[in-house]
Amino acid sequence: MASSYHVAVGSFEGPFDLLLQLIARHKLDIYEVALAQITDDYLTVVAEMGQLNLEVATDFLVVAATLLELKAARLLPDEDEPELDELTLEARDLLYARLLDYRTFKQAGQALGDRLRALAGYVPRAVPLEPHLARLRPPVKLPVTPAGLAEVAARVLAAGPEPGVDLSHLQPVWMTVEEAAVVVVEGLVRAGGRATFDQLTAGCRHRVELVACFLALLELYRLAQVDVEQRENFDTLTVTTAEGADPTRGDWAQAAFAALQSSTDADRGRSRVTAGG
Amino acid sequence: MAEPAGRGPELDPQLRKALEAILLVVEEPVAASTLAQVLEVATDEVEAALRALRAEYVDDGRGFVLREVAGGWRLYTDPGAAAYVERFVVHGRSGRLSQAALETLAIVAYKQPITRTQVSEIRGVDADGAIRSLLARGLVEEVGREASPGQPVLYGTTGLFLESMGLADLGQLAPLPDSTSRPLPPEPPPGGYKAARRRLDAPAPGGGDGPDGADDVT
Amino acid sequence: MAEPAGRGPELDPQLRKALEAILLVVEEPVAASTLAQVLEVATDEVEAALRALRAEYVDDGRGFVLREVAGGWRLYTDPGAAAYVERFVVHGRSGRLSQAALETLAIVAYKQPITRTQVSEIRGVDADGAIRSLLARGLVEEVGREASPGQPVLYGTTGLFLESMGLADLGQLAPLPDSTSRPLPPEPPPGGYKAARRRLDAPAPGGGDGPDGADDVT
Repeated sequence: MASSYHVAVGSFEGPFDLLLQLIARHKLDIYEVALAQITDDYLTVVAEMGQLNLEVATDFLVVAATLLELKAARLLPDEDEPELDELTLEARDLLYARLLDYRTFKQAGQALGDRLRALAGYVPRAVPLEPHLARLRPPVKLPVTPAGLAEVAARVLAAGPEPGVDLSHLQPVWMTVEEAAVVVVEGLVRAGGRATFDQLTAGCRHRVELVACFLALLELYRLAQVDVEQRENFDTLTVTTAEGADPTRGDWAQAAFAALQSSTDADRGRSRVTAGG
Repeated sequence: MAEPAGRGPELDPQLRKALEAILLVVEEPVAASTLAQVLEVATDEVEAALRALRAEYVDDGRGFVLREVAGGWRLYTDPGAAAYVERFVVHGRSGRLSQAALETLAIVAYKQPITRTQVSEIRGVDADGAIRSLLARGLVEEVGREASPGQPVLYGTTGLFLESMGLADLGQLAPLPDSTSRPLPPEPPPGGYKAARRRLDAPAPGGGDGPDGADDVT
Repeated sequence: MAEPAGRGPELDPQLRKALEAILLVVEEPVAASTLAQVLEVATDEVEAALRALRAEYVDDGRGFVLREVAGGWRLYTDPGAAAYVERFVVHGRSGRLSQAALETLAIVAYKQPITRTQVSEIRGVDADGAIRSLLARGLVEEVGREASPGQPVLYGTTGLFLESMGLADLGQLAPLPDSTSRPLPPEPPPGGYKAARRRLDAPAPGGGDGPDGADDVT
C-alpha cells in the first residue's frame, strides 16, 4: 500500500521538505495552499516512517499536530463565531513562516550546489613543496593544547561520517501514534473512564512519546471516542470516554480500536486515490 | 577588468617570473598585498601584473588560469581540460554534497555566525550530520561561541568555501529571495477556530464522575 | 635536448592545453607514456610536445620550468626566482594548520598506526590532502604497512609532533573525554505498550479482555 505513495521515506530532508514535496505533488502553489489540505498525506508519510522503524522525529510530530489542528478547525461546523482562534492562527503563521524560510534556504542550497558543479572544472594547484623549499617552511604551530587535541579526537571519532541519505535522525522508534493510542485507551479503561493526560502518559519517558500520545488523543477525539476537557489554555487536560460509553466493559476499548483501525484504513485508501490521480 | 592582449609594457619580465614562481607554490589563494610585501613592490603594481598575467593565459589558450577568489590569487586548471585532469585528480575536491549538506551550507553562509541549533530550527531536523560533513570538507568552521547559556559553538564559512564558489568575499553571495515580502496565504477555516476551541473548552459531557480508580494507574 | 625557439608547428593548441592542465595538478613526475594513454595520442607526439613546452617556458622567461626527472615530467619553480619563492615560503603563513588537518592529526594521534583509508572513513571525506599536509610538516610519518591486501601504508605521529605538543611520549596524550557527555541514546519504550499492541493486532476481540484483562498490562 505504501508503494503507491510517491513521497518515499528518506527522500525528503525533514518535515518542511516533506510539506514542500506534498504541496508540489498536488500541483499547488505554496502561496495558495491551505496547509490543512495536505494533512492526511503528511500523516500517512509520518505513519510509514514509524512502520519502517525510522524515528518519527519530534519535529515531524510537532508539524503534524499543527496540521491536525488546522484540519480539525476546518472540519468542525461553522458556528456563529467567525473569528479565528488566535492561537491556532498563530501556530499556522509560524508553521507557514518556517516553511517559507526553509524553502528559501533549500533553494539557496540548490543554487550553491549548481555553482559548485559549474566551477568543479577549476582544479587548484595543490602540490607539495619541492623538498628544498619545504625545509624552509617555519615550524608548524599547533593551535591546540593536548586536552584540546583530545577533544577534537573525541568529537571526530564519535561522529562518524555523514550518512549518504540523510538518515541522521535514524534511531529506534519510540512509539508510533497507533501504539500511543493503545496506551491512551487502555489507560483510560484502567482509570475507569476518566483520567488526566498526565496520568495517561505517566509511563512515557520521552517527549516524542508524549507527542505521539497527544496525537493519538486528538485522533480519538476526532473519532468521537473520547471527550477532552480543559479549563483554560495550558491547563491540565482531562480525558473521558465519550458520552454514554461504559468504560468498565471491554466494548468501549474495542470500539475505539475498531474506529482507529477503520480511520487508518480510510486514510490509506484516500492516499492511494490521491497519489493515483 | 581584463587587460587587452597587449602584454608587453606593464608586465615586467622579472616581476612576471617571480609571480609565476610563487603562484606555483601557494597552497591557498594568496593576497596581492602579501605578494607585494614579499616582492617589495607596490600592491597596485602587483595587482596590475596579476591581471595582465590572467589575460595573457587566456589569450594564449593555456591549460591553466589565474583566478582571483577568496581574497587572493591562485592557479587553477582550465575547465576546458577538465576531462583529462579528472584522470589525475583521484578524489574530486569535495565530492558531491548531499542535499542536507547543501541546505546547511546555505543556511550557514547566509546566517553566519550561527549555532547548530539555529540551523536545525530552520531545517526542521537535526543538522549534526550535515555540519560534521561540512566541517570535514573544510567548507565551514567554528568561528566562536555565542554569549548565551551553554555557550554554543558558532559556525561560519571558510576561505575554501569562497574559493570553491569562486567568490572574492561573502558580499558576492547572490542575495536571498525575500520570502517574507509575500502576504501569507489564507487558511480558510470553514468551521471557525473559535468554534473548535469552544468545544474543547466545554465542560465534559456526562461521565464526569469517573471512579477514583484513577489512582491505581500510576 | 631543448628544442630551438620555434614553437609553433609541433605544438597543437589542444594538446598543449591538456598537457599544461595535467602538469599543474600532478604531484609526482608523470611519464610521457601515461600522458599519451590518457590523451590518446602517440607517446612520440607527447614527448615532442613536452619538449616544445619546456623550450617555450624557457624562451618566454616564465617563473616555472618543465623538467624530465625520474622517468617523468613535472613543473618546478624556476631557479632564477628562487630568492622570491624562498622569501615567500619563509614569510608566508607560518604553517597554520587547517581544521581538516587538525582533525586528521587528532585521529592519527589517537588511532595510530592507521591507514589513509581508515582516516577517510572516520572523517567521512577524503583525507589525502590533510595527510599530505601533515606529512609535509613533519607531524605524521609512515610507520609501516598493514598486513592486508594491497599492504596500505600505516601512519603515526612523529617526534616533532610530541615536541610541538610539549609531550614526552604518546603515553602523555590526554585521555579522550568520556563519550557519555554526548547526547544519550533514546530511552526504551515504556513497558506494556508493545504487549498491548499485540493484543490490538490479535484477530477477534474475544470480548473477555475487559477490565480484568487490563489489570495484567501493568
